[in-house]
Amino acid sequence: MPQMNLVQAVNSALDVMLGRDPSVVVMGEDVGYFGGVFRCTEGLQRKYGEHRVIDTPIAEGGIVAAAIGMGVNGLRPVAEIQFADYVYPAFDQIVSELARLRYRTAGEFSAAVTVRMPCGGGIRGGQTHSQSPEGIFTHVCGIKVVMPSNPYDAKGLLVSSIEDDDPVIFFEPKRIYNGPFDGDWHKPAVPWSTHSKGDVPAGHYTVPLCRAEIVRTGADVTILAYGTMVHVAEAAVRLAGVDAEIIDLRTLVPLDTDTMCSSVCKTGRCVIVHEATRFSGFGAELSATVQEECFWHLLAPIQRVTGWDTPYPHAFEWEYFPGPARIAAAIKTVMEAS
Amino acid sequence: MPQMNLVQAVNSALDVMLGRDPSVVVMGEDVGYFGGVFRCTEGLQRKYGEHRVIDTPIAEGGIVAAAIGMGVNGLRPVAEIQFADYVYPAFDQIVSELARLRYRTAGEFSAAVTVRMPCGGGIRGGQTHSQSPEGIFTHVCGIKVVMPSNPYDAKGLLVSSIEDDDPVIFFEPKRIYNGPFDGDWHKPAVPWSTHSKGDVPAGHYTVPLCRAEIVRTGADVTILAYGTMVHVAEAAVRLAGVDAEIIDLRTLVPLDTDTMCSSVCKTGRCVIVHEATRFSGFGAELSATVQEECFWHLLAPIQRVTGWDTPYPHAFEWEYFPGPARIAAAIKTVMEAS
Amino acid sequence: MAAHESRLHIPPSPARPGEPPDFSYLKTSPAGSVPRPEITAPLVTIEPLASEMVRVLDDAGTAIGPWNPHLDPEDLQVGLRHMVLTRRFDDRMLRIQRQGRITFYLKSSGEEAVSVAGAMALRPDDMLFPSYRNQGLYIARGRSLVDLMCQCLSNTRDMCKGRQMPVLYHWGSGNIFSISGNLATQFPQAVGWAMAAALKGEDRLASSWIGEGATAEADFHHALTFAAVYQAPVILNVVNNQWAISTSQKIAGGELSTFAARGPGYGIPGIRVDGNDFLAVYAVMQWAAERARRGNGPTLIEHVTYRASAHSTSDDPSRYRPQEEGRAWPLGDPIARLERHLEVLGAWSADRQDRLEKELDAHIVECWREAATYGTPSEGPSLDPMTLFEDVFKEMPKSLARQRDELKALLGG
Amino acid sequence: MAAHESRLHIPPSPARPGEPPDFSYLKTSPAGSVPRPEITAPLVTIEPLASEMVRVLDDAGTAIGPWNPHLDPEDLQVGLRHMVLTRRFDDRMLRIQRQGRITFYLKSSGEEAVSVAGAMALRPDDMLFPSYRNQGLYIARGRSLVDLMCQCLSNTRDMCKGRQMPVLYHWGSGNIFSISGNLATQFPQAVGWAMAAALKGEDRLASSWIGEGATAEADFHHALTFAAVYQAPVILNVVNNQWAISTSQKIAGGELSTFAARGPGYGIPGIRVDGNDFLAVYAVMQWAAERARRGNGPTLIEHVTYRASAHSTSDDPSRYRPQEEGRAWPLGDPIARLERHLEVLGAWSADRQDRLEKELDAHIVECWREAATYGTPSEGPSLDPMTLFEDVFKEMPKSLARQRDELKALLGG
Ligand SMILES: Cc1ncc(C[n+]2csc(CCOP(=O)(O)OP(=O)(O)O)c2C)c(N)n1
Ligand SMILES: Cc1ncc(C[n+]2csc(CCOP(=O)(O)OP(=O)(O)O)c2C)c(N)n1
Ligand SMILES: [Mg+2]
Ligand SMILES: [Mg+2]
Repeated sequence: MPQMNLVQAVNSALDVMLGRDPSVVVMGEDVGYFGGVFRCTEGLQRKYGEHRVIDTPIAEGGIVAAAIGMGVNGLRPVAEIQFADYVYPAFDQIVSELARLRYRTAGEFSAAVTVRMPCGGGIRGGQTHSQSPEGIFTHVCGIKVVMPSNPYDAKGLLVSSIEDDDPVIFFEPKRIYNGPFDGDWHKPAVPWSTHSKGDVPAGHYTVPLCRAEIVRTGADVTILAYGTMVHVAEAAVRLAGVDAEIIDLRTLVPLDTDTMCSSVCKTGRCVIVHEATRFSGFGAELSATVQEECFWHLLAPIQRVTGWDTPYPHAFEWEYFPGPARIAAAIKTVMEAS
Repeated sequence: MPQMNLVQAVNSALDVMLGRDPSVVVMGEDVGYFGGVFRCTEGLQRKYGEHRVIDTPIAEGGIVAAAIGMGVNGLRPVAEIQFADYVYPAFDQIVSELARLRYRTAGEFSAAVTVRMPCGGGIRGGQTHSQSPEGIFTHVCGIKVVMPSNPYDAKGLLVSSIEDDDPVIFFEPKRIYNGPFDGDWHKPAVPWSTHSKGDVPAGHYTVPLCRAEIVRTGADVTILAYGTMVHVAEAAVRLAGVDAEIIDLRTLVPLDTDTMCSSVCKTGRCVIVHEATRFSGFGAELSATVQEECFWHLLAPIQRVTGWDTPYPHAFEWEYFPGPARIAAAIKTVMEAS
Repeated sequence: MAAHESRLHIPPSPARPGEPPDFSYLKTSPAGSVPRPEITAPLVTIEPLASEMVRVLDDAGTAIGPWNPHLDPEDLQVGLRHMVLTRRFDDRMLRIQRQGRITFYLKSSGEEAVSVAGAMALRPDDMLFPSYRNQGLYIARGRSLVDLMCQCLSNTRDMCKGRQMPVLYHWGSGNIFSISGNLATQFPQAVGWAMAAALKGEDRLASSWIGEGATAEADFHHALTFAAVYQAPVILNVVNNQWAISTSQKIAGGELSTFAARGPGYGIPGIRVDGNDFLAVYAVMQWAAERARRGNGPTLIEHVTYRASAHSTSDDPSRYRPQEEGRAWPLGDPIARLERHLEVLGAWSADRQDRLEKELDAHIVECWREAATYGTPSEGPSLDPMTLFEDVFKEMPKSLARQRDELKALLGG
Repeated sequence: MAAHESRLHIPPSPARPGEPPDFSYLKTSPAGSVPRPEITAPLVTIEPLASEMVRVLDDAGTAIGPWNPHLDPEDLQVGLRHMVLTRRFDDRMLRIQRQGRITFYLKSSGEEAVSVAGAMALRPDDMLFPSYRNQGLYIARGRSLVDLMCQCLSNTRDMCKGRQMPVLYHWGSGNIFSISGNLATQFPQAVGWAMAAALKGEDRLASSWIGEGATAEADFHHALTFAAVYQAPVILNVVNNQWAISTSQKIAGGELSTFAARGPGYGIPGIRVDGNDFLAVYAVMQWAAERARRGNGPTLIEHVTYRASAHSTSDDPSRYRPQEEGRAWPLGDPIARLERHLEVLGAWSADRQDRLEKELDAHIVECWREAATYGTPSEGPSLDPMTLFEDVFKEMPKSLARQRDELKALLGG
């Protein structure tokens, strides 16, 4: 099986879909001739032409609006937002239009648009190239929200997203584009070829939306994570030396509450991890849901380990980043609580 | 003391601040000659002139951007967004600029902008005149978020917001502009003159930000609410016949966790109420926080009673609205749980 | 910082209540005076049309000049019928709203030519992206009034299943896109739709309408930029009815330049047309459609008209404009002007007009009667509240199904 | 849907690697040929300037025509010095980035005249709202290089306290606004600032700069709309350096119209200027400033220039444009052209140029040495991480203080 990093996996998903379905178009800033600032669309314009892989003006709001119009006209646009930090100019078109079109027309109109964007910090991008705004989108009903943690899932989930008739916001954690970063930034970078999820079939396959994956089974505590933080959680579990169950949520909306709650009901303890700021972040919803579903099984307060409630500072990425030490400390806290 | 409804209270706050502080300007769509579609700025342009009470083009993004520039130049703009549903075109300027300016310049620049907007449903406004997007803003660090539940607080909190050197998003629950609506839409409307918080001093006073108010003390269960839902919660408590403590949060960011958590630690039970959609709504943060702080005191799972996870439907407002019956049911659930 | 020290320019206030109406700011051109460029003409040749005003009907009701579309009287009669039906439908629905039988309404009175002539100049498979003040498009394309009424009633036959406020219609098979409550969003969506049509090699175009007030929104800029860059087959219509709720078109940026003039700055021809002149609107739309079909790209059209009624049933214009302003409007009424023209052609009479109105009124009454059988707030069948959980996603997720069940239990179902 | 059937227009690709550079699309005007209207001239008189190109320096280095600002040689030498310092500072910082001592850098090479002449034509208390490619504004206003370097180092003297990527400076007392990572946001903010100045009756203006690529953002439209409506004392500058990362100015909407031409559509004069001609930029900025100060409102200026270097240190332009393209750029290099002009005036020589460069290089080295004493990634003092919790709000809320304490404990503090 070919080995791919997450960039290549995304590229391969787009390639497969452009090849299979003439209604798929790829669009965004610098995605055409250049192949995208993260190279996710490299070679696609050469292969499919300027009409299928379209360089756009720098206007995220215009990109999503045009994609909606194309979607209404039967295409399946895959729009790239160059950084998740730059999605806000498109917010109105996503929230007021893309998410609500099917509802407000009782199903008569809809637009199967996928909006891809790299998110997350750890690349020295400062406060405008590091954000994780997924929490905001999870509060908007009518859009699905996906964030893979590895190349295999990335390709399979992106194919599912493009094939899905509902709009999908697809977050790509850029810190793991090239390798499964575990939070230890001192260590030399590890490539995806060292990871089993770096094996990615060349052709078409899907990973279903709305299905979480248990990436490590364990009995003592459940860790809920997604994206980069899945790997960081793994490192934290090694550090803490506990028998933790780690769940990679993969799709945030609709959420696979069954998988996550049955795990917590089993372990009785829960740590939630994300890179986004804490207050009203997606971890709040996870915590609230777990509390509602698993209250009588909980042996300790659910802990959230997240980015601090500040913008992502350029100089202090690693003080900001919720690394293995902080997660391990939280695991310890829930293990010791009584 | 004069009696005011919530519209008059907002108007009075603006009047007082325009009169006291030459740097205050009011701006927005239809706010000038006309006095605003909800009449909140009525008479102010006549009194303070076209340069202090400014009709703007219909461009929420432009309004907030201009307000930021004015704020940087020493003014204290109070911008109106005609409906909270229309704030999204301004989202980038609020999130990327207004909220982060002080941080990114280490305090050298800031803009003391207040952004007012009517929110909430129950006025037959359908999905684009009924939204409660406060949850989204609570996830954006660097802005304060306020929502009053009565005329007295509205005026005092708005004065505080305008005087505050940080940006404030000020939500006005439009369903209670004219009276303290308790969720029973069959009943004849009740005016604010029947409510003690309809007594509003004519002059300058403040209600401090970041301070919740216990509007009903009780021993059995804590109900966390804000805006319209405070009154609905009161009705629900009467319906349920329990000795509930009702807390009106008033300021959502920064949150008065002390007041709310010491109440829950006392009662051991908690019901959270808001009109916004449930998933990843502000109730999730409240639930997560209460769970973290009060875990060992909780006698039952925290319940959330909210709008359903759909857009606000025109025809089914009252099926959608989290009314007294639903809240009372939740109260019963937490009281019976064991 | 007293007002007199301020150097900030505030656009001059329009005539306000108690003042005489003042349309001295309005620049018009004599009927027949503006040249009609070839559709392949270079932009510079077309540019003057952004500040002139294309007009075909002169004061006597005669059609003159190069823009005269030379329509058959039969076609004009159809156009008149659509306009009259639109107006009387609006009037009736307003009364129905006043009686409390629908929650809200919004009329297009005085602006009927913009929609009706526009729709008639296009092909049925061209895709329309309207604002909330384009009911004439529905009428001209033949949507049953019953369907429109059922939408306004949020009843069992409501195409929106009770989810939208009245008038926010849509019509999939009629090729009319959903009307959003959020201003201007449809403008760049229309461009995307047109890009897709071009991309697929189809011979269809998109046409969208927004108010002059809404041109200040970002979407307007995105629409013009994308339309220009990709030369999309789209007609972008600005309906300048002089008012955006309470603010005049000067607050929207109409003081120093026309809205049509935005176009050339982006490389798009901009044409200003007398929006109350059925023939002129038809001709200009036809010209723009031809351009789009021949691959010459987008056109921006400013329809100069007047919002003769309140903004909506939530509005009271007597608070912000002189009551007599409508009568002082220099471009008259589109229906009266077309009637006059048909009379000049010998193809119309007061009597026929009278009969037409009676016929249409009867039709409206009959439609209302039928619509009411599908449910009104006070009687008849009503929509199942459980439908409120549908169509958020194509398939209802489990969590939403749970919420539905909770409501069902609560309602004792 | 094979590509050949598609009718969608895609703007012609610029010359790509392996192809000869092609600037045939660029329209210029001969130096001295464009008239200079009075600042009170009506918009129509000014309109042609949006498609022409104001140029003062001819090929021989002589200043000619009505736009010649007749600057003293001393002033020109100051301008030259600022431009050379900007360039050599950029070059040095790039090398420093390549050595891994700063995380990122972004040069303005080839575009120095836009910022330096711009800043010199304005007053020190005029407020500047730059993009990330305007370092010349800082240099011309005399900000110490040490301060700029400390920002790039995120060290103990970093004005941003380590919160921003390199080059996203700000300077309160120097009247230069914070640079945002989000494109174009500063444009309408500058308009708001200018509105406030007018409102307060102050005699100050605002000037803002964005790239031609960023004009597609909503903020551009909001800026023009608000500036036009309120006649704000603001200069809106579009720096058209032909590229937005990998896409040509045609993708931004420059194929069928200039960026200056957007102005007149909104009722704002638009002027296209040779951005590599120091004198022309100075003259046009001065003209616009004069207009703003006299209450004649905003001006939109398109500076036609060329991005001679990579977009940033994260970019490799050899992937998307011919390596020789820069040399083929028809408008030359702004520094060389001003040198030449000074030579023609007898006020400059190769020798003086040489000495100037040596002096400035030495200055830069010395500044770097000082900056490094305030901390580099590898040595010297370092910023207290606890500062990361400050300035989210004016006063730190309790919840944030708790997070700070948590980090402090974690770091063993
Ligand atoms: C994004 C947004 N902002 C504000 C509003 C509120 N609003 C509804 S209609 C209107 C005036 C629109 O005027 P114009 O565009 O001229 O259209 P007209 O009503 O005259 O047809 C406003 C401000 C809205 N619906 N959407
Ligand atoms: C809102 C937003 N979208 C996208 C980006 C990513 N981005 C940074 S620079 C750039 C190109 C800008 O080109 P231009 O405006 O021409 O300026 P130049 O770099 O040529 O000076 C892009 C797309 C961004 N910073 N902000
Ligand atoms: Mg209007
Ligand atoms: Mg550029």
